[in-house]
Amino acid sequence: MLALVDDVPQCYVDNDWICAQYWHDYRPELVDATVEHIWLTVVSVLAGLLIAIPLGLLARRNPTLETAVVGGTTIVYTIPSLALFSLLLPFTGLTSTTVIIGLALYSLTILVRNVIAGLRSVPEEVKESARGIGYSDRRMLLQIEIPLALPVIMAGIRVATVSTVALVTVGSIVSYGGLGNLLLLAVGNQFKAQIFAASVLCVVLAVAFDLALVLVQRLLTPWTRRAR
Amino acid sequence: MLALVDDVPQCYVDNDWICAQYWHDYRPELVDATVEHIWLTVVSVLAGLLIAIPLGLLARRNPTLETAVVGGTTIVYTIPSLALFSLLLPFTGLTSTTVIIGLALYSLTILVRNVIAGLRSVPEEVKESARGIGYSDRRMLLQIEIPLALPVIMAGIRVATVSTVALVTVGSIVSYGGLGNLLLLAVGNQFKAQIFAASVLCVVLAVAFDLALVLVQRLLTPWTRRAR
Amino acid sequence: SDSLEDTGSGDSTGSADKGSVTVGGQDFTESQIMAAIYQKVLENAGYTVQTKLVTTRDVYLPELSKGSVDIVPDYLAGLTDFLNSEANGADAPLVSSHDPDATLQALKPLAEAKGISILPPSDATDQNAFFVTKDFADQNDLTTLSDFAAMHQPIKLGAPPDCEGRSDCAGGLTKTYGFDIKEIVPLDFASAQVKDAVKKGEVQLGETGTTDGTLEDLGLVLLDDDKGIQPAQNLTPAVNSDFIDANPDLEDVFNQLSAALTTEDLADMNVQVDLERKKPEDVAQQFLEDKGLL
Amino acid sequence: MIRLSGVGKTYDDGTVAVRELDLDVRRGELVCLVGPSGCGKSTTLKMINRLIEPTSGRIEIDGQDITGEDPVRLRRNIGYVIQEVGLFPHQKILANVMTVPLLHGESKATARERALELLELVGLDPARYADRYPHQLSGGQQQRVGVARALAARPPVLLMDEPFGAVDPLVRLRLQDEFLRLQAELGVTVVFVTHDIDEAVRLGDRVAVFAAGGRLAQYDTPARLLGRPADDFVADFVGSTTGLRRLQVIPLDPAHLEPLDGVSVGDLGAAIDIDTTLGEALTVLLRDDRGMVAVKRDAQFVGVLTPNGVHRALRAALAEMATVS
Amino acid sequence: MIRLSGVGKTYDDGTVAVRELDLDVRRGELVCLVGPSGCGKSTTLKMINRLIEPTSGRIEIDGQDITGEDPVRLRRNIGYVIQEVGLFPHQKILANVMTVPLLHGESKATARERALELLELVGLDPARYADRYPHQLSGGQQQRVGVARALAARPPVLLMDEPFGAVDPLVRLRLQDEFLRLQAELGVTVVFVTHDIDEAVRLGDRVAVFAAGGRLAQYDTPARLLGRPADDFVADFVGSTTGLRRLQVIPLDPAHLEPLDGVSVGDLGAAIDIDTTLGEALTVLLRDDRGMVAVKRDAQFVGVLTPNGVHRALRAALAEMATVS
Ligand SMILES: Nc1ncnc2c1ncn2[C@@H]1O[C@H](COP(=O)(O)OP(=O)(O)OP(=O)(O)O)[C@@H](O)[C@H]1O
Ligand SMILES: Nc1ncnc2c1ncn2[C@@H]1O[C@H](COP(=O)(O)OP(=O)(O)OP(=O)(O)O)[C@@H](O)[C@H]1O
Ligand SMILES: [Mg+2]
Ligand SMILES: [Mg+2]
Repeated sequence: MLALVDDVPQCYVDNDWICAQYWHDYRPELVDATVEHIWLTVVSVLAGLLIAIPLGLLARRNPTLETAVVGGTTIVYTIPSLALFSLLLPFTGLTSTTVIIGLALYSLTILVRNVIAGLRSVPEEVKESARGIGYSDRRMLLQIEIPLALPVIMAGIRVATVSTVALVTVGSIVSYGGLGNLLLLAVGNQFKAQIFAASVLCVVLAVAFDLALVLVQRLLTPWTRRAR
Repeated sequence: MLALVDDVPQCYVDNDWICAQYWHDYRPELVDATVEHIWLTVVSVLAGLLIAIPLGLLARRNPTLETAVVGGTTIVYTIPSLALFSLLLPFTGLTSTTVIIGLALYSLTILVRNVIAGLRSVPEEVKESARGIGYSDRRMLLQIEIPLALPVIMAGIRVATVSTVALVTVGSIVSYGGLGNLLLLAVGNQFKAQIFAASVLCVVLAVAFDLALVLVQRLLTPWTRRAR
Repeated sequence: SDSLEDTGSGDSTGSADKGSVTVGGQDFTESQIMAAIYQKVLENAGYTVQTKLVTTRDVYLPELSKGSVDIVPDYLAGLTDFLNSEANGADAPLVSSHDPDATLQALKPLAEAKGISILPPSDATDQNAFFVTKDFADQNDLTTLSDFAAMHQPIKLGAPPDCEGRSDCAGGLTKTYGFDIKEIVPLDFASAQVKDAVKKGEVQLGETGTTDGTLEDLGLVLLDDDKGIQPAQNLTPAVNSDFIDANPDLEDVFNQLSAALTTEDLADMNVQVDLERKKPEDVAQQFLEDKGLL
Repeated sequence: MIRLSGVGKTYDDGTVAVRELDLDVRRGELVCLVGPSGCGKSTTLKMINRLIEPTSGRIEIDGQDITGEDPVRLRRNIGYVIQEVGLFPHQKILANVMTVPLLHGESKATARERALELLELVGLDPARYADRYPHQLSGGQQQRVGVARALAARPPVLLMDEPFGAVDPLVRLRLQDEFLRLQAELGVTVVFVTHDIDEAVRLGDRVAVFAAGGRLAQYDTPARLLGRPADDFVADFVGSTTGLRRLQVIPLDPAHLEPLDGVSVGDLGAAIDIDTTLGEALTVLLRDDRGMVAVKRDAQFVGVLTPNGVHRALRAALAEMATVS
Repeated sequence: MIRLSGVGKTYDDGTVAVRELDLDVRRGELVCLVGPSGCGKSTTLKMINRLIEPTSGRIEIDGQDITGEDPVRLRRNIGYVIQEVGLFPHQKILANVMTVPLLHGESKATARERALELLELVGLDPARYADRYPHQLSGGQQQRVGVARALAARPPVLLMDEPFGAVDPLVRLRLQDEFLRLQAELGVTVVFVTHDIDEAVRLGDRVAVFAAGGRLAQYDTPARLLGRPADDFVADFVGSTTGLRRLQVIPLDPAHLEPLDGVSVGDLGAAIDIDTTLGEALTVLLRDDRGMVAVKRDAQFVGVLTPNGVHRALRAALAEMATVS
């Protein structure tokens, strides 16, 4: 029955962690999974950000609302991801939406706090002069507050992104887990080369996202590079 | 075998989610688990903070180091908690140290970014006047930079704390999981009342921590309450 | 125009596109292979197919009911027990048994209530099974669990923690076969650890599945469940009722497939995927070609 | 144009910054607010553009109670130079100035042109400074950018809080001149806070002297303020650095000149125009030992100014003011 | 005490803030830096306490090259008032001022006492202001807190960057007086940046006039600066607001008085002392129409000052300065 064994690459037979043949044979699967992982991460964090900003804005005006927002997101954050996805399942089914909503909710928790802290770190006299010149609340937000809060907001985005990269794998329970799908299958049949590859790609993705965000931040905040 | 059924509280027999009798019977276990959960959380976040501050300080001076610190903590963050605890197990064994090191590493990832962003949000002219008056780096850090960075650092501490409360449960794999221990046992034998109680306590803990931290923050930063 | 397309496109031999189908399944090897087989069969029949592998049955079953998943390769008793406890509560008496026909009869009304149709099961079955080392079996001339139990020696059992008391596990082994189990060492189902533990003699009996193709190579051998404590886990297509009503021609296709599939095929394909690291799609393709089903 | 009636502001902690202020500013007028540090000048200014809401009283612009107006629209029509400068740290200098015309819907090109013009006006060479961030400028340079930004919109009303406080006298003089020219040209109504009484006297059509707690001690033309201070506080405040400030606002008068008779042409030094102020005349007089300077109207000599004439002129000015009630 | 030799600072972007500056300040001397906005005054100041490192040249304090010194220890001995005020926003006013004595290891009680004293000194009633946060003060009040903070350590060297820029003339006059008294009492060496030439002349033992790019245009006593400006730039700068600044530094001289003969006692108005400056004498002269004021030494009349006498005195002062090389 194992007569075919000599056709099988040695590192498959030995079940090695590092197996060049695997990377070659499974390139399409790895690429697909990575691409899925990336877009799930990006969409989730963006969605979280889009909710976090208005929530942060409402919260900073109103301490009661702040307590509610912060408390609510805290509760969401303590729900294990598996449970959260299961809760969403009846509504959104076996779709990427389930995963995205879940992940967006988690990143929201992180982001909303940094959005609030970031907006609070904007110097009072700069806001006052903008208001005095006739900036509307909207313009002030977009052109003054968000840019100046950017370093702090970006710190949140970076934590949220890294955390989302790690959490996307859980999406495999509804078949949208990016590299998590490969990981889960591989753990199931002890396919070490695949476990290794998927894990490494996860880490690489997280680090790449993080460095990319640092770069974006440097590009977006040129004024923070102080000349001496 | 079910002859004793009339002595057994009905909600145990029915395996109800909500069972007042459970809360009564298991009070000592719940209290112990909650206390363990609290100290694991506090110690882990504090440890994370104690590492994050010096790391953040080194990182903000040196872009290369910042990249390294940020990249390194990112990698840690993508390691699933179960895997991380397993990695630590050979060194620290079945002790709370295993859990605390793991959780501290996670909170570190969140904290170090907010520490860096917070320190950067301190107004330049305030730092300059402190330096000009003769503040040493240490004094500047303790009396000027950290207080003024506090709103941003606290945002990080709050995310880290909430996330740690959720992660402590995973510590049950080395039997230091606070409420996670109860949860794991209950999931194993489908003891719904216990699943419910432990989950609720987790959420309550997270929210309580968060609100307490908001309060601490308000007390520590009285100058941010602007009179108009 | 049909013939033109037939000759024109080599691989997608189907005639006109008959619409899209979603195949569900779980994400362990065998389910993955079966899903791949279903996919190929359906594509061959002219459907556009999407496969969604999820972690657990309770994730895909509501979707199968709703019709957002159309067809799932499922296990007879597993599905029966699931639907039974859903319909009648967790503590309802089991309606699955060692007998596939009886189990199927019990399953059908439960499934129909959920809008699920069960197509005739295959003979191929993946049920839990217990194994010992080949040396031990040879020395003591064991082929069945009854043979082993008859030795009346206290044993350690390697099985998942929930084994205790279950009628298809420790409970059945003690009550039905009369084993004297000293200890259940918690080891994952069909895991490398449980096989290792049996080989090293740390436990005498380990739990795995009938389609575990790795045993022979490791010097391990299954003992027959001669008293039938394992419910019948025959592979059977579970289909959304509306879907099968709309596409009645599929019944034949799947009946052909089920008729051709054997437990050995499954074990063999599992080995190809789990040990030789072939891709499930390729293994499925090869299988279907070998059986002349494409 | 701007009318404050019974306006008061008490901060949350009980500090009364402004007690009960009545102040009206006519269209096109330039009113300077002066007064000791902490007397409520900034507070008053900020109430006019509703950065601070008064706790009592009523503020009207063009007869319209501003409380009812949309604060954003209100502020769009009011230029504002904040005391703390408040440049946008994340925008380069040019962008900081362009911000206001852009706010008013001007095209990018127009805004840019206007910004470049204004940077020139405030004495910052665009080639050197346009492309820098605020923290790369000196204190006075930042302040001038703040002024340029406020002027960029050509607003009908302009509130300026110590806009030239950090610039040197030469530049300040130039800025004041430019500003006066611009103000006359555009007919802007200006409320201008300064603690430099020279500046107030030079720029203001009227000067409001505040005492502590936002009490209006005197609100009058510069000449009257200098000549007839309402009380000791105002007198002290106005005359604080030198008693000779009034030189700057007194015109030359033929009555105080000596006749030309008996003065040989050789005795005459420089000649000045009768339109100059007494202060400038004195500067010229001091250029040499002659002790006299010729004064002419157009091309015609009308007399010579001597030290005694200066004295008489000063005295006359004081006497005149004392009779104006 | 402080000696800058060939000091230059070029910022990273190529801006030359200070080109090659030589400047020495003697022990106990008060030197004022004046000059147009952006000429490098703040940069120079910050190089002395190493907030900015010079790109060329050498700075010594007490003969010691400061480059070698620990910057923290260096700065502990140098008080510093930053142009942007830079109060600590998270500390109350009292704490802001106490911070410096505490830094020097004083006890809390001593620091507190000293801080309260200094708040009084800068005209901020501790009862009202000690317990506020900086953002609850007006601009000028914040600036005064900054001055109090710098003085709190009684440092041997004091660097002040436009410390009175935002306060009104009355308070400023008081602050200047207090400051001069303090400086004389403690023998502090001070480098004082201001753009108010009046202030420079009033406070400075010597005044350094900077031209753009940190070029030292003139470094001299106030009298000589006013009397003999080194070039047109200095003359313009020094004389910019009024040509009469020199009045403030010229002493009265019996040579410029008319004899008492022929003047009836009734003609004499107030009497002034021969020790007063010409400026003060003129102020008195202008009080009435008489056109003369009696001058006495101790109790004895020495002559009368008339407008012509003032003119002669001014001219003489100028001539004298022109011969001092
Ligand atoms: N960080 C910097 N980068 C580049 N150029 C700078 C920087 N800081 C200041 N400059 C420039 O250096 C020159 C001197 O600045 P400095 O602050 O010393 O002027 P200043 O004499 O104090 O002026 P002011 O009276 O306006 O405060 C200015 O032209 C300024 O534009
Ligand atoms: N947020 C605040 N809370 C409490 N009191 C305040 C607040 N802001 C200002 N004050 C007080 O109100 C008074 C008036 O302040 P304002 O800023 O109007 O003074 P100003 O006339 O502009 O002074 P300056 O010339 O020093 O800028 C001051 O005594 C100040 O201490
Ligand atoms: Mg003010
Ligand atoms: Mg400066």
